[in-house]
Amino acid sequence: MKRVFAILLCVAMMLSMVACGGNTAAPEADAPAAEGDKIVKIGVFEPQTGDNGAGGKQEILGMQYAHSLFPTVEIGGETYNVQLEIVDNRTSAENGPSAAAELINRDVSIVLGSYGSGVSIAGGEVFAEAGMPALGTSCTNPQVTADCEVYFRLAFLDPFQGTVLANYAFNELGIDTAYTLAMLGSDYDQGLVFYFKEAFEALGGTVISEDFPEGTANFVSYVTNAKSNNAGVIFAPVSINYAQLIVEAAASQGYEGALLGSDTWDNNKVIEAATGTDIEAFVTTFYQEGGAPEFDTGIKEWLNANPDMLTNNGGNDMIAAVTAIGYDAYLTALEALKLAGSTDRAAVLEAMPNVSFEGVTGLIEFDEIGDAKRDGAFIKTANTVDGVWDFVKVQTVE
Amino acid sequence: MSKNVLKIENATMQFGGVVAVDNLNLEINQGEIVALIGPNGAGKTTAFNVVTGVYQPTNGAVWFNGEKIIENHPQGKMKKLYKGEHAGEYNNTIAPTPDVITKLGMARTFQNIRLWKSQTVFDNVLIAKHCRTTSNVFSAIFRLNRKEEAKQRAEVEELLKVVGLYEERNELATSLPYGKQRRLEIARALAAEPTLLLLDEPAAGMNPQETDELTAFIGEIRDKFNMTIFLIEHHMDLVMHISDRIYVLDFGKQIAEGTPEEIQNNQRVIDAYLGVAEDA
Amino acid sequence: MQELFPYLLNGISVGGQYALIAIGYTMVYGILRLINFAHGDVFMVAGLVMVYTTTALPLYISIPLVLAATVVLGFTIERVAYKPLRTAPRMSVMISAIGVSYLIQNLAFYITGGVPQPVTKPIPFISNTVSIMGASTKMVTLVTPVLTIALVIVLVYLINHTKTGMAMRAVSKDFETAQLMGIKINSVISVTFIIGSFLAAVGAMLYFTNYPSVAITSGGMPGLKAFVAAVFGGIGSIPGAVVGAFIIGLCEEVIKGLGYTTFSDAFTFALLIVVLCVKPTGLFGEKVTDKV
Amino acid sequence: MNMTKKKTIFTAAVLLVLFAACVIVDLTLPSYHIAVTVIKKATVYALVAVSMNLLNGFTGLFSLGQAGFMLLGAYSYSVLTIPDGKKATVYQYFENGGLPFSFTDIFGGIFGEQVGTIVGMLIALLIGGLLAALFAFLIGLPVLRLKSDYLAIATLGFAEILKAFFQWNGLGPITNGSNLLKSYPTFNKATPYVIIAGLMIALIVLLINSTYGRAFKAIRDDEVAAEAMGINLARHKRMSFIISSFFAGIGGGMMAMYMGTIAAAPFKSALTYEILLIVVIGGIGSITGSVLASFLYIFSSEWLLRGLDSGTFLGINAPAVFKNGFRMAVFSVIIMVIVLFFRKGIMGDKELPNLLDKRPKSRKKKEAAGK
Repeated sequence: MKRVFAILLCVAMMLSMVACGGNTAAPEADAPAAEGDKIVKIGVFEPQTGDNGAGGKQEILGMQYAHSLFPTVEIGGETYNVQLEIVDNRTSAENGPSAAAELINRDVSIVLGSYGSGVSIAGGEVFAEAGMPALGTSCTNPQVTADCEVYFRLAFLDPFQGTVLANYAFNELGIDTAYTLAMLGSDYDQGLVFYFKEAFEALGGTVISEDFPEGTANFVSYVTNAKSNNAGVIFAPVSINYAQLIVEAAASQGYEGALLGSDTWDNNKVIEAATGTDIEAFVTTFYQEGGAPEFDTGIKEWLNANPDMLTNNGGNDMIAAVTAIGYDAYLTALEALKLAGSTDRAAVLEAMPNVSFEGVTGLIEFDEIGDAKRDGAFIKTANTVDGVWDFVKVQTVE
Repeated sequence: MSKNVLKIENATMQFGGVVAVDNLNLEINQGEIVALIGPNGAGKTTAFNVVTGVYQPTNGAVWFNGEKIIENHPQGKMKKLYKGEHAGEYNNTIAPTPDVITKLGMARTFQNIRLWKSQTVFDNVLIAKHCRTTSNVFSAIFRLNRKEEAKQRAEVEELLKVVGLYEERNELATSLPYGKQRRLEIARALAAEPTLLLLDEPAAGMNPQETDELTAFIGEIRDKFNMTIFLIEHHMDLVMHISDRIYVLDFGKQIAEGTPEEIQNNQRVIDAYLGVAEDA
Repeated sequence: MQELFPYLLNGISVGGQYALIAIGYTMVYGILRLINFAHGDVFMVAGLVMVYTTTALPLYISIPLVLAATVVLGFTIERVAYKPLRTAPRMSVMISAIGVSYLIQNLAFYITGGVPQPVTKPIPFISNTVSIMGASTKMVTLVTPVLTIALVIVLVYLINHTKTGMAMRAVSKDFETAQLMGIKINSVISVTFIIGSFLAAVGAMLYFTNYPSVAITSGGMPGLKAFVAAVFGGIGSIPGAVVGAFIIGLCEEVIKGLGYTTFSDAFTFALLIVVLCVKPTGLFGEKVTDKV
Repeated sequence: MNMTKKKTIFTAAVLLVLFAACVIVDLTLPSYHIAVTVIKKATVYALVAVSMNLLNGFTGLFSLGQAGFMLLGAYSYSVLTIPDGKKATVYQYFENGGLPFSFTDIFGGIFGEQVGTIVGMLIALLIGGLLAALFAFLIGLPVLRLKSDYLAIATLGFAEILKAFFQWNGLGPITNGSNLLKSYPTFNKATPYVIIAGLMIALIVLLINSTYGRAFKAIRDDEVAAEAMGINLARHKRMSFIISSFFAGIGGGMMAMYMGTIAAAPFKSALTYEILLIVVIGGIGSITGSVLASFLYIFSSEWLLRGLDSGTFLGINAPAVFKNGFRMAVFSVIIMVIVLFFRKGIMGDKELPNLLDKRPKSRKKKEAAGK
């Protein structure tokens, strides 16, 4: 019995290999043969699980909402139905390549994502090999686009964001000692801290940096360290889960300085943790609710009409910046498809640099590296009474 | 004058406050078959374990082929607890692990058979040859040791023929009948090329016929390999039949020593085995 | 002293929570000689159940429900995954334990969708904030060590003065002989798992009161550290596990206080390796000799 | 034709067919095709699983440090091969980060760019393995004296400590701290992976069938008897540990090649567990089993069963059931069933040639009796 089983498995393995050999030709042969509506596939390369699962889901929401508004696109004079192909990259870099390969396997024309830079960089290698245009959403590490021909991006970059926050803390909050906290092993956290520190020290401030290991749940000691160093601000560009914990710890320890967060913090989970406490928190972000009223009301209605989507958004209809960026990403993809006049990914890739349109997060145009041209970031502060993020100002580097 | 192979000198083995072997002195000469007997719990297997390096004796020494291979004296906590004698006569510590002792030329069998269960009869014996291998791991991986390997395999085949297990060489060791497993264990010990063979109750669980066969087998081994044999046994027939000399242990103490005839007539031995009446 | 105080306070609290988990490890190890890798995940499940029940049900129902659910889980794991392997090699049982841990995490992942579940309604009173000696903290920080020690005293009393307790001690001394003496091994083992899970549930409720969300990996690290605590204290010894847990909790926080935050986890494991190599029996453990 | 000859021919034929299949896949499919990805990842896992099996299955040492040794291999490989020109971008947060030399450049200068790169890559892989072996030697000195489960937990802890060190900014100029290492050379095609892993596995098979391999098995079966038969336990355990770690290090280097970018984070205990479970599925003590299980596991988790996670599977559309995590949940149930009811796994302790063995006689007799 076992022997038969083993042999069967061997055969199955070989067959599957042979089968996939035949597969490649199939889609191209099938595509024109399909009657009626033509389909163009847009790949979504986002984490739905892992540390960035919550953020990734919110970003997908924006794309799904956009898709519900614009389910078709005119390409080369023909109407195509758009189909979203969502693949979970599980937040982690080691799953990036296979998730990327899966998207290419599904023969998408362009890829959107991801939330988180590490996984984007890992996926980028595969996209580059396949010549697949990819549009980074809220991945902010310069390396995503720097070495990668096919990667474009909507978000601002870490050097920009770190500098903005450092300027804000030093100039606006008038603080000269900052404490930074980053997760060990997270390139996103570490990168932002690096640029923050660089900018803050250039301004003449002092920075104390500490790391915490993955899975840390108790941040009381870290907050105490910040207090004992007389740091006027804690800069913790960490993922949503840890941001919540840090807010709680700071509140319970009666930390009197300000908390500074990056784009990840712009999330209803974080504001929930802060509500009812007397902490002071500032974040940078891509989008401010109220910036595009039509979009705001539209997506809120849509969220409230879809209980599943509402759950994915964390249970309420507050709009996260990443959702707005997801929305813009989808529209950018449609623009690129229109410009390309073809579903062929090489054509789309060629068309990408020429995209220019007004999205909800601002004007979208790419520079020669492939990054969106952005010169300002929204700064928001936590309104701990009403449980919302209040707009403070638009901060530029200067 | 025959050569002295094994000498146990004032060996005491104490576990906490319990003295399992108490001041044992014993000598075995080249070519002899010596038996160690005694009632259950007399400390026979413990004595074996001391000789083969499984336990470190609390006090005493063991000599093998004229060389002191094991020595110890009460140390640490045992200093206070020690109940035996001759504590001051030893001041050195030599504590080799069992594999070192095997390489010196002593191989043993176990009271409850300890064959390598997933291996064939042939491999069980072949593995015992491993301690005589001179090639290193790299030459083994890259098969630069073919000559040695071939030689060892030939020797094992030869040995299996001698002990009568050649037919079963490709079967799993555990699939052999009980008596043959005992035989295989002895063959395995022989493959390690010892000069002294230690057999721990080789006839345990055997019927009279099997015991007779084993008795003959042990005799054969001595003659064929010119082997010195030290054995623990409960079957008195076997012991009396093949032993040249016998040592008797009771409660860890040696109570008698001599030829089979002497032992058979020794009152202390009879008392130890049958128990002494309360008023005696 | 004033500066060190918040760290110490926090260390004792963390230590108490580790202690409640560590008891489960140490008791199971004492009897089955098995590292119950799934114990940390049982702890995590208790946290999840707490999150789900406290939002839907009043406290007087939800708390007993958390305890009951966790106990049932612990009991089931033993019956399904460990009992059939009683005669199997130790490695098989350990693999089974790792398999169970993997299974629980993946099921929890499936149910929660891989997103941490927020603690929306923490248990009142113990989540209140208090301020002592200038350091503000949650009530739970103060409650944990007291409750831990009270539970341990009750447990030790039970083990020393009840029939089941005696049976447990007998089984941990000598598994086979105890079986021959007519002790119902399986029920003793079940009781061990029930007690261990119960304490893990209590620990989870205290632990997650301090934190806003329960993630599926939340059980892993506390679980491993509690195990290290159990080894440090001498595996098989309940007071040892508790003392070990407090020491580890304190060390960890003090290390963070000294600024070596990068190595606070690594330190725990380094301590483990050192203890295992220098004194494998731990602080209070007994020496076990293998018979040849 | 006798049995041994038949077996050899059978084994060679199967291996040849598999290799040919892989080459065909490589020639016909683009390198980013999922089939190529699956083969690459599966070969890496297969090598690591076999190295773990050498330790856990053949020597009976229950070690959970595999992820740590892979980490060492992966980092040495990438640190040594990042071209000098790319160092500034990779080590963006560490000025003058990286080693002052790069194997790809050095050997590129000697043998010409293409050959030189490959030579540099292979040497870097080898060094990764050696570094892992060196660490295994050091950690083995204290740890290998421990009994089974203590050994497991100590090695697990060791892997965690290593991870913390590699993420530490103090080592940042070499390891790039918590940030990704990238831009090092990799193989795009699957065949090089198959060849390297195949050679390494072949070496392990040769070891297992040598006199040392037999000694390892003796230690696994009965330590006391092995020691009594003159096998130096400490020395052989250490040897097995070091050799296993060497191959895990090579596997880690290949993992780095496969992933294209690496960081310390993925090398956590979950990775070790995953590999361990693959070994169990394949059969503890069977090389063939480990390889087969790696392919099955990677093939189904990366490709076949992806539908379980994304709404539609086998044509059934049920997004409520087939949602995120369902695939892994199904997997873990299968694993538990194997652990509890099919403890021998797919292959037991049989190897590929054993598939030709006749069934044991007893069963035939039983069947006959049944008639």
